[in-house]
Amino acid sequence: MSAHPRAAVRPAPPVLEVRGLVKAYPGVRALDGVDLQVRRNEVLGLAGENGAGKSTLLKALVGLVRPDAGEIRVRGERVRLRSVQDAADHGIGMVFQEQSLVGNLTAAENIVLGSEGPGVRHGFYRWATMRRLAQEQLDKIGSTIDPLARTDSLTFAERQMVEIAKVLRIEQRTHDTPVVILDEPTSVLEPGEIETLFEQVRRLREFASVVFVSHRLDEVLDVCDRVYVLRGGRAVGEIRPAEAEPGRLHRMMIGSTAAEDHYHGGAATPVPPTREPLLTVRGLTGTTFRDVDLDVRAGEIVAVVGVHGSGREELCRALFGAVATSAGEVLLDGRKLALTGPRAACAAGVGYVPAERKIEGMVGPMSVADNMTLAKQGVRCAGPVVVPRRQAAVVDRWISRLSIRTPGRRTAIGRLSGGNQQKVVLARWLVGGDVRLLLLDHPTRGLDVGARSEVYRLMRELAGNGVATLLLADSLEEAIGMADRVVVMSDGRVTTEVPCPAGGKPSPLDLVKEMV
Amino acid sequence: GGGPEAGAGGSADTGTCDPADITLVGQVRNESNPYEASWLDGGDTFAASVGLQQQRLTYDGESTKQQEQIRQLLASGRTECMVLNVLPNGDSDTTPIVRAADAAGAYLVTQWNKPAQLQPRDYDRWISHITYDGVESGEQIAGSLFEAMGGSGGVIALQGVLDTAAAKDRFAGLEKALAANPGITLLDQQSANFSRAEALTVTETLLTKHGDQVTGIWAANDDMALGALQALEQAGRAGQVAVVGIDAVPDALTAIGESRMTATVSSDGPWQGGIGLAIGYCVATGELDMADVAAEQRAFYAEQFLITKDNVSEFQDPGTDPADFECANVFNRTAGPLA
Amino acid sequence: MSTPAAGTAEPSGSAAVAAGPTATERLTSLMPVLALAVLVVALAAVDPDFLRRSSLMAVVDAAAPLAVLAAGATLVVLCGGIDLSIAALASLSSVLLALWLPGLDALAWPAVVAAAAVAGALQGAAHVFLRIPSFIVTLGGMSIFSSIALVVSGAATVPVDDDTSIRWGFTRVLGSVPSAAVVAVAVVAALALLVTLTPLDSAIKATGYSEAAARLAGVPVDLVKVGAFAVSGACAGLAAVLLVARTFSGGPTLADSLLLPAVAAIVVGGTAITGGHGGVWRTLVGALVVTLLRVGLSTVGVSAAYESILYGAIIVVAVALTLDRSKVLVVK
Amino acid sequence: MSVGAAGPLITLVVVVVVFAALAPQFRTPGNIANILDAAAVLAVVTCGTTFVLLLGSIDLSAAGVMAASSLTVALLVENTRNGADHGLLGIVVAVLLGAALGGLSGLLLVLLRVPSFMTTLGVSAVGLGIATLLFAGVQPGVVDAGLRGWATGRFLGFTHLTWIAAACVLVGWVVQRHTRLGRYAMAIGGGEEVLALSGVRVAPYKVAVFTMAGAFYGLGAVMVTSQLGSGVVQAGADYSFSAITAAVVGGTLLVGGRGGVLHSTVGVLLLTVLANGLVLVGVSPYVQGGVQGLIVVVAVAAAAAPLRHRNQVVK
Ligand SMILES: Nc1ncnc2c1ncn2[C@@H]1O[C@H](COP(=O)(O)OP(=O)(O)OP(=O)(O)O)[C@@H](O)[C@H]1O
Ligand SMILES: Nc1ncnc2c1ncn2[C@@H]1O[C@H](COP(=O)(O)OP(=O)(O)OP(=O)(O)O)[C@@H](O)[C@H]1O
Ligand SMILES: [Mg+2]
Ligand SMILES: [Mg+2]
Repeated sequence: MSAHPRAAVRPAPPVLEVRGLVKAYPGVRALDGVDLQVRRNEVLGLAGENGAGKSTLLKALVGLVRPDAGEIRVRGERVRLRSVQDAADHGIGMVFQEQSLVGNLTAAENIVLGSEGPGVRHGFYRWATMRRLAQEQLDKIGSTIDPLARTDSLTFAERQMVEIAKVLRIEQRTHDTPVVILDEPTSVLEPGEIETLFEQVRRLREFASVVFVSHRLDEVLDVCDRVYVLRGGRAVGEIRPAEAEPGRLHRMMIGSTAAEDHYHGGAATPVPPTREPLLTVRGLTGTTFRDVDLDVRAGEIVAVVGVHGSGREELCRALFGAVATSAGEVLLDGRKLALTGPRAACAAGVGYVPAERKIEGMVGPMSVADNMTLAKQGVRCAGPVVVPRRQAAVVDRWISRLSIRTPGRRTAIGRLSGGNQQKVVLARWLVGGDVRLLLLDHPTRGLDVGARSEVYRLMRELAGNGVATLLLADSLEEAIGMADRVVVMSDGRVTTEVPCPAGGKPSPLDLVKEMV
Repeated sequence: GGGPEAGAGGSADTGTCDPADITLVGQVRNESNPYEASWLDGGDTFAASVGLQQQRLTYDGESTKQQEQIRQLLASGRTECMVLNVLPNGDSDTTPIVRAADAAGAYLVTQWNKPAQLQPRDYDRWISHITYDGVESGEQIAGSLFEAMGGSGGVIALQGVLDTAAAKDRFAGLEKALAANPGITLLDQQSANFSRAEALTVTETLLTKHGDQVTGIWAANDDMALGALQALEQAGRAGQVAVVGIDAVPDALTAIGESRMTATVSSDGPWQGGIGLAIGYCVATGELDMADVAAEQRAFYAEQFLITKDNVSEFQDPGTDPADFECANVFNRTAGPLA
Repeated sequence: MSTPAAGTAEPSGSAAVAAGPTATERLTSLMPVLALAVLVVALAAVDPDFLRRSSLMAVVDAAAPLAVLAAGATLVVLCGGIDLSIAALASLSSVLLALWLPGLDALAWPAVVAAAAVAGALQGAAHVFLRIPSFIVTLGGMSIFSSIALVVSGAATVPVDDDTSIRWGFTRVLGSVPSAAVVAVAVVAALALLVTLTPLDSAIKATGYSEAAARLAGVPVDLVKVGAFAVSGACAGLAAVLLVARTFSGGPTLADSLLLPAVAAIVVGGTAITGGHGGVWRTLVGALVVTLLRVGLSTVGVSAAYESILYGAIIVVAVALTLDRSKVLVVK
Repeated sequence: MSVGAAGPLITLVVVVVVFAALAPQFRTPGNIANILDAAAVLAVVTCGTTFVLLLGSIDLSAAGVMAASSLTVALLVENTRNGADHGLLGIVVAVLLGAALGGLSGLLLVLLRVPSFMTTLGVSAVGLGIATLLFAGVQPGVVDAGLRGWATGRFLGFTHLTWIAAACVLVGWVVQRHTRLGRYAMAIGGGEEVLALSGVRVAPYKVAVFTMAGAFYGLGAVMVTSQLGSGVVQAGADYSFSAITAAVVGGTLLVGGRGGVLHSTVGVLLLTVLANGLVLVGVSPYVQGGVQGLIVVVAVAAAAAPLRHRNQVVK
């Protein structure tokens, strides 16, 4: 039990207080006696490694997880939160790590979903009222989305705005400042979108308290008034951004000193430009990208940057054969790569880590082991027959190699924390040891600093072994930090190429200019 | 099945069962149509008359289920004095039923369906197969239909389930009658699967297709005939078109009484339900010696009755006459050996 | 590198300690068997003769064709699809077998099984390449196969005069064990081995649980699906062989009524209709349960109306018991 | 309407044109009225099924529910079996019975968490049992003039059944488009877990949808009963599958949250026109079923074609 929170108590009772919260899952103590306080009109940050218990804690605050022990106090009085409704009635609402909107409804319907109030009279929808109610919410956050647009027709960022607007409905229920919880809201946003989000958060502070989770420590320190650090299901410390810098925060998170060089730039092995390209793309054309030319040499890491709609995601999928192309050709090591489908790509030694981990990356109910060997069945077979011992050996090796935090290899991957799931998905392509080109679509999305650093080291190592990597980075910093070359795309075309040798890395600003 | 210990003795052995030990079983497709329900009731009446109870079995018109039921029943032991009165779902189901019953040594009477080459006389315990001359009935109703149409006009035919002997024979009967009546033309023939609902839609369609040319509707059973009547009523042509069917279900009899329908043929369901059990009972108890059962009595056409407005009153209330089931009379309704 | 934080996720020892299925999961996987036992006891309570060897053997015998039919379709269900054509395909196969026996003799039944497999594969191909829901493809297949059966059989049952070459489908082995039951067990065992010994298991499961992820992991989803449909077809063919052997004839509607019982057998066995979770052994048990309900109830003297009501009630309860909800995310 | 919705409509038009060209009788106003009359019951039943499909669930209970309701209504209105003569009340009771059985499927689904596929199958069996009990060996013929009038009476050339069906479709559309029940059904199909996260308890809405579906089946049964002039256990024989086929052919997908009542109704018309046209054109009764199945598959394939993309999940 750390004494920090109590030491910092003020006369006015905090909006929200948590004492000794415990939640155990088979093989895991997700929460191990957390204490924390949320004050009026403050932005409280939560930092912690993957699996530290952040999401679990927040889910407990909105009644999705029943704590085994401990208590939750709202404005001084002790409450038992059984459902999201309960939480909302107490003025607590959450924007979830994975988006929670119904695609085939209108934005308006989603915003008022579950609390339609006057929007529904005698079971009948009054679309005009609906529209007004929704508009009020959208105005609060200064958004210009059409309330009657079908939600699945909105962009990702727009949908997130809708989610925030939706959460703010809880204000109607309570007469005191509401608590708005944002679990990793930025992990899926483009740099530009993140800025607008931060404006939102600051705006929210005027009339609400905000709990904010992110793995980007600089962000946390940027927007938050206070930051709690979670480790192993406990609050191990409280930081005021004023007196902190990322390094210290990181140390508290992992309980040791941070790696000096986050991107392991030192480990980078310069690739002679003379070397023959392993991947050659010529005039490749799809629905959202047009005649793209691209070279990636063996051992080279090439980052593709661009805003939403730049077409880089689809280009990445096209190279894996997951979406159809209308023109152009792709050579792998001089031989033509048939873009007939993922199978062909896999066979040719191409690996792909999709951005949508939950839907496309992993098979939730299947075990960590089976997920890891899904693409390279060879590693667990003798001839056509599966040999469980082989699988166990390979999988366990990679579990400890990437220090994947799981009760065991037979645990369903769905039970792991976001970060650990991603490590398994990545390991899928490495177990075979035969991958030559890696297509990484936001490979570090939702990973904590440590895990990310580990992934970076891996990328370096693979590059060292001659694997070519095409990286759709999570942030410009990541792109610049990791890549030997950055390719800039905007509306479907490659506009420029910026070399980033270990020595002379360009500044993010230079790239942003190119992108827009 | 019960195994080979059963069915001792040469061809056609008579039983020596104590009446009290006999189990009577009647099996039909389902209890949800009046004809087969009345069949089972007939069985009950007979059973009661000899102080026994009939086990009522239905198989929802599922061949597989019928066979499974029979095998299950025969596996239960007490087969030596078991009497089965069975309505096989289709010709094909008769063979396995007969073999199973014979192997288990249960007394069996089948009705309506059996493959031509399969003969009771080749089996010990398969006493009789009773059926009705579909060609005859099909022809009979066609006859009174054409008569009602005044010897000329257009007819549409509603066939039964296409892969049943009944449907085929009855239609053959119609064709025979057509050959004899050049004045009548067969406008169209469609299957309505013996079902009232299907008959309704099919008739509606055919009525639009052929319009006023249609002056008569020949249906392979009463349910379809009644469906056709509905269609006519809904097309506002009730009374202008003569309709005939087969089975003599209550609604049809009422319709005939009100002269909305022309004719039907009765096979007398209650009698069928009783007679099969009666024959089996008499043989099982030894009251009827198989030696006295003539070859043509082991597979025969039973009498059937053409019902028109004139004689409909006699058939209004279905019931059974105990006299029919006396061991001496069980073969009284024989109308001739199976062709 | 994130070092393990004190006292959380890292279990004592290393990750190599595999967290196997929990006690409750083991229990739910046993449920089908329990349900079966309870049912037998209940029926025996009503009619003690039901426990006679011959009675039980009769049940096993009756369940065999259903089990074979359902076993193949189970693979399709595991892949997240459904095959509504199995019964109609079995009927068609029975007709073909009856027609081919005189000519091909001992080769007739392999020929029929092969033909049925092809028919299944074709449906699979239509489903996969035309992107039509399996429900619709096989619904269409159902009516198409029925029509073909009606046409080639001239809408009549086709008698089998010399059934020597398929008698193995309806005799007794080792005294009183129905050969059909042996065939059923053999088929199920073969499928089970094929799936569990090869990487197929994870390929099928992945396809059933999350097709998108499976594809992007390079799993040959399309191939797996077409294969599943082919097996389903082959099983329908084999089931037809068993049916012809015991009916001594083939008929264009012979097996039609087995569709819903087959699906019921799959689900009662505990295989998730949504795909991914389940197995062929479970279907074997499911087939026994369903057969007990179909035949047992009436033969112990339950009247038609109540038989139907009981069937409905018990089948739902049985599924309620056997379904492993931890594996099924949302129940639709 | 989206492409997925337009496809079936186009197919329908094409089929109509083809038949009109092949068979002159097809074009007659009389036949048009026929087709609509023949489509009436299926349209009503499909309305119910559509809402269940929107949930992402499936409903096979029509057969049993309709059987029970058919006998109920036949025994409650003036009939040939008993003295009862409750007229409209009888009809209401029959519909309510349908609703009750439908609700039962829903309750079993949400309480026992048994897939709707099985609960509805079970409830169907129960319904058939009830019907058989009520039937008790003697067919109850409908005497009640009012009910018989449903099938025989005409208004503006169309049978009353046709108008009832039209009304049902309209009601269905309004419910789907403008009521909480309808929109939540859409939402449950679109993302059930999301509603839970929004604090909506989905269970009551699921039960309500199944109940509404049951009510539609009950009404359908009443319509069949008036058509056949008596209570029939086979009243709903193969409506379950026909209704699902119609809905899917129309573009109401089995995955849920897509399509709607209007889409399904297009499917109903397509199936009915096929059945009617094939007879008029004189296709052999043996192959009619096959041709129908083939055209259905083709229609769905055609509808799916424009939306097709790699990596797409089709179950
Ligand atoms: N439903 C569950 N069943 C079993 N274990 C769970 C479940 N949910 C979470 N856990 C475990 O609890 C621990 C905390 O998970 P949680 O998602 O709260 O971590 P997190 O801090 O959100 O990580 P991340 O930053 O990756 O999102 C993890 O070890 C995870 O494996
Ligand atoms: N009267 C209305 N006013 C405003 N919006 C509406 C109204 N009715 C429905 N909507 C919204 O418009 C969107 C489209 O309606 P719906 O979901 O029925 O699909 P649709 O319009 O039928 O398109 P499709 O062809 O895909 O069925 C829905 O998300 C619904 O929420
Ligand atoms: Mg989290
Ligand atoms: Mg719509």
